[in-house]
Amino acid sequence: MPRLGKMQKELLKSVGSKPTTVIYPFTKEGLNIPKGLRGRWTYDNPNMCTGCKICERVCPSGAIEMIRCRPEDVQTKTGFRPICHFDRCILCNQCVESCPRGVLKLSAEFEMAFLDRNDMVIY
Amino acid sequence: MSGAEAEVTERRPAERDELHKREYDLLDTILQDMADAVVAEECYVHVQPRRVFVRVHPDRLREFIRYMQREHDMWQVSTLSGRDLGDDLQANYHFFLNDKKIAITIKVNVPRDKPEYPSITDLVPGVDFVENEIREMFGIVPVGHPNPRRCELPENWPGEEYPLRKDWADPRGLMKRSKTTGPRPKEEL
Amino acid sequence: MTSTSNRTVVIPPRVSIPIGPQHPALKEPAMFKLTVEGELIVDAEVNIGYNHRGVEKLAESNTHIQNLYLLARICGICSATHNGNYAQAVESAAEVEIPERARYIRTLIWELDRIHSHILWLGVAFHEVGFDTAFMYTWRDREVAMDMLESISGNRVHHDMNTVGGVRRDVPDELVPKLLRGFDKLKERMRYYRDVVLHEKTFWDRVAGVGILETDVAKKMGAVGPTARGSNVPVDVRFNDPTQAYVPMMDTGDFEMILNDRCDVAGRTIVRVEETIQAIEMCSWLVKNMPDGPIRERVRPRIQPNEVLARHEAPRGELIHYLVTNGTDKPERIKVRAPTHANWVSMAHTLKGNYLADAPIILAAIDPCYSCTDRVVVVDADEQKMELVPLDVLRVRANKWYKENPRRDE
Amino acid sequence: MQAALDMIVELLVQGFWVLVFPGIFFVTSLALLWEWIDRKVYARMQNRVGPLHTGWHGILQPLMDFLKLLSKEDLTPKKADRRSFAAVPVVLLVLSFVLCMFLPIVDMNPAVPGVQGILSFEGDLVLILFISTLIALVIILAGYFSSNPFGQTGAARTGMLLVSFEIPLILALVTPAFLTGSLCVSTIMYRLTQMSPAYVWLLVLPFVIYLIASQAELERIPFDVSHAETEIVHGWQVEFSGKKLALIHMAEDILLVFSAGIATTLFLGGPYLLEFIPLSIFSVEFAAIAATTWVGWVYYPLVFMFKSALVVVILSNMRTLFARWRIDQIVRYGWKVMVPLALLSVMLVQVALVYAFPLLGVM
Repeated sequence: MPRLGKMQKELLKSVGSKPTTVIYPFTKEGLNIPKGLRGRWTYDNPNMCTGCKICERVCPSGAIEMIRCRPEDVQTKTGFRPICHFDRCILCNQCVESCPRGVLKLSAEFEMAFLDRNDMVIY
Repeated sequence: MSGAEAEVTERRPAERDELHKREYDLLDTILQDMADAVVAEECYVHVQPRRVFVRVHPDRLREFIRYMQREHDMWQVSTLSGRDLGDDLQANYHFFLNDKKIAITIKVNVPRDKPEYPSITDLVPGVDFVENEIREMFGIVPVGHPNPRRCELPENWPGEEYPLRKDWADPRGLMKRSKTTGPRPKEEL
Repeated sequence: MTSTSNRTVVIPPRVSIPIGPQHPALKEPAMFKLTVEGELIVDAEVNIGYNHRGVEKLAESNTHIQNLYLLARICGICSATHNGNYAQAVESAAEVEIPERARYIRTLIWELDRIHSHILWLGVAFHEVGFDTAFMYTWRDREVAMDMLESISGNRVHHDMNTVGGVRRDVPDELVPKLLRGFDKLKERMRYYRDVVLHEKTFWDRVAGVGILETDVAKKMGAVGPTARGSNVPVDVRFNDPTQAYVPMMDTGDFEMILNDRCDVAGRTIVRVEETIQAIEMCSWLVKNMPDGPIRERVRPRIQPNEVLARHEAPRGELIHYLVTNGTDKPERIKVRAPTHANWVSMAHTLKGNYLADAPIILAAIDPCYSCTDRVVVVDADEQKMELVPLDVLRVRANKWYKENPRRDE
Repeated sequence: MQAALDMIVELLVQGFWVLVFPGIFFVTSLALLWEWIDRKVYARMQNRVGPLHTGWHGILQPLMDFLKLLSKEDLTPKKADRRSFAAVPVVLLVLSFVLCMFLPIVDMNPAVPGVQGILSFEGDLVLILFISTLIALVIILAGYFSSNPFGQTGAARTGMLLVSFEIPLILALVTPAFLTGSLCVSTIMYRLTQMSPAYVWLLVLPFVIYLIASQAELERIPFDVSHAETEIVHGWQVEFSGKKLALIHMAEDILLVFSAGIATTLFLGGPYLLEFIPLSIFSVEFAAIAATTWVGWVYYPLVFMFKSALVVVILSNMRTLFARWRIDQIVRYGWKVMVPLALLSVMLVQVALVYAFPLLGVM
């Protein structure tokens, strides 16, 4: 039979206990971030990259763009290397899987807030 | 994409082995009862378990639906999906026979120049929204729909443009503006 | 006292109150025009399509791999269902058998997604009825399921676990005890919420006897998922048309379809809560007897021409992917029928005859999952006419109006 | 000359009483404090933290909200009648201030025994009930002035809600008057403290009825159907914005102060606490010191605030515990449960006064 005030015991119990909300910007200990979190795109070992453009083709949101190599960069056969406009990137890890050389990697860092969209590019 | 090539290779009929026995019994009863309403060579049991595909003449559709509802207790309607086969348009009604546990798809082909077929909303009220959608997207007009209204596309969408047809090549370049890889018109595929 | 003989019964004027497209009760916009007599809803009209993004046209130009991510973004809450179902469709189109462990992991992600989606819905239902405390508690306990999903797939919402030919990440063995502990905690909390739903009078009053959808009407109107099962309609793809790891699970026979014959919002609530508890038991069964072995199968990107109807039981109902492949690595035609789309027809029926105050909880009862475009409804009070005005026309009118009477001299 | 000076000083002192200490400034700051307590208790019961960053544990948050609202743009709907639309918030605020003037917080009038409020006079209980009905009327008019379908629905609902909860409120407030035979809130409170504890058992049922009825008057969760945000988009407050909305929220908070104040005065013994202890040094000497010297000016408000805070915590616990009822359920429970309960409690008190107490020899 439904009666009034079913949750009273639960309310009193939670007044005493520690609140579960994490005051995020000030303390980070409440967020239990798992090991395999898919976070920010990183260009890990550039010397392995052959500029084969597989990652640019396979990216579902067109976030990877191949640019001409900088001189101090490593000599890739086709003279191209990927950069990521990570305002478009959906962190799906497909480029990391499709890259035959294992050049790219997704780090576990998830704070990617920027004021200007143009400088949200990773070289 | 010529219609014939798709016709020939698209269907994967399963052999009459023990695995598909129930589906084949259903198909045989249908072919036997409604032989004239059905295009026999395009009805088959799919390799995937519990799937039967049947093609019906547009003018005999309502009678076939009534037959299925009466004989095989077909009440669970799933949806209606349209297809552009190049020379004619196709409307597929997907149903699920709950007690036999078989999904049956009823295909209706309509010619591109006169894309009409009798609507079945009064027999199956569940398809009310999707029949409006197929009229907007493919131009296939279900004649006799209780309240035909524009339900998916915005109001100022020009009447005669049907976006999901293969020959609709996005005249205003809506797709191009989206910076994703974006679809290129048919010939560049 | 007026003599009772000539007492005139005053019929309140028919007022048409539009709920939506922008309304605090609707998380996403759809427009319901309710004709109301006093507090009673007399007629309801459902206008959807405010969030048509042309996914099907876009999907025809993406490869199957890219489509996995595009279709996962159709719905924020149940992205794993679209992702898994499309992968399942492409695999059956290519007629490829994926390894046993991949089946188990894919079904585990599906069931975890059902758990967190049902708990989210329970919180939203509590909030619709003004029970904000239980809303806060349910969403706190949902974090246990979200953390499990995050530790398995690396992302809270868009798990993107499936690829053509299997699963992308494995469930490491040291994670299993943590998962089992999480399942027990979740089951104990869900039993408490079942108790709250059944025994809290203020919530039960708002939910019992509201939004009646009779069994035969539900059958005729094609209702799916918990909305139909709350009206005693045996519609559940996991039991009627099992695929992936549901096949061995149904053979064990210790799970059966949850039905409720109350036919009202309370029935749907009980069905969803019971289903969450059943989903938790399914998950612990899956994790316990998950075979080891490879988790992926190499599948060539070009899929043979085939037409496939892939069905899966999403948290909201039966999800249909009708996929036609044409030999290239892009789909010829993909038709996506989200479960909420099927419930719109029965929605107009359930709204009639209830109070205006019940409209939000009835709308929430089918757990709608739709999203938005740029349309707005302008209701002219004096001329009693209502017109749908697209945003740019509205903006032009607004600028013209502000030019005519600038606010400064007001 | 001397008389003029005395009159000026008298005016200044009266002005200080009305404007600052037990008057407007004190009541407003109390309102903000109660809103903070309400939000904090509401949050902690939901296992959340609640307001945190402004001031110590967010104590200035209600003030910041008030100032923020003051700075927002203030729109008036084209169809609404401009002057009356602007008048509603001011009238609500003034009425709630007037209501708070009757609470005995500090002894304003030493001539009359017991702690007297600023405007306490014989018969102010009737005036209080009249003003609370007036506030209900103003809220209904506010809904109609805003000429918005949601506003009108909200106003109609407020009308139904307040009509069905006016009678239990009146009966609950009148019961202490039966016991003490006076119609002045302060005198009732003083005489109740002199009576024997047996009378306190008679006040338990009216106290519960009063709490439920005041929760309905303040339109809080189980009964907040008139501005339920998920159904009719804040009901009668939907068209108010900027300064008008700020004043309405302040008026609601002051009504909370008044409800809690009346509950403490009539049912929990007002600003007396230590006097109830039977030891002579407390009940006699301390009572005398407090009544006459400046000690009373500090001790009485503190006790008043402590008891009011208790009532506020009870009210916010009620707010946390329940879902929102539909308007027809509220009206049904109002007439089927609350009104009979109130009549029963009044009958109980009459039976006790006329028959039981003379038998038991209770004075």
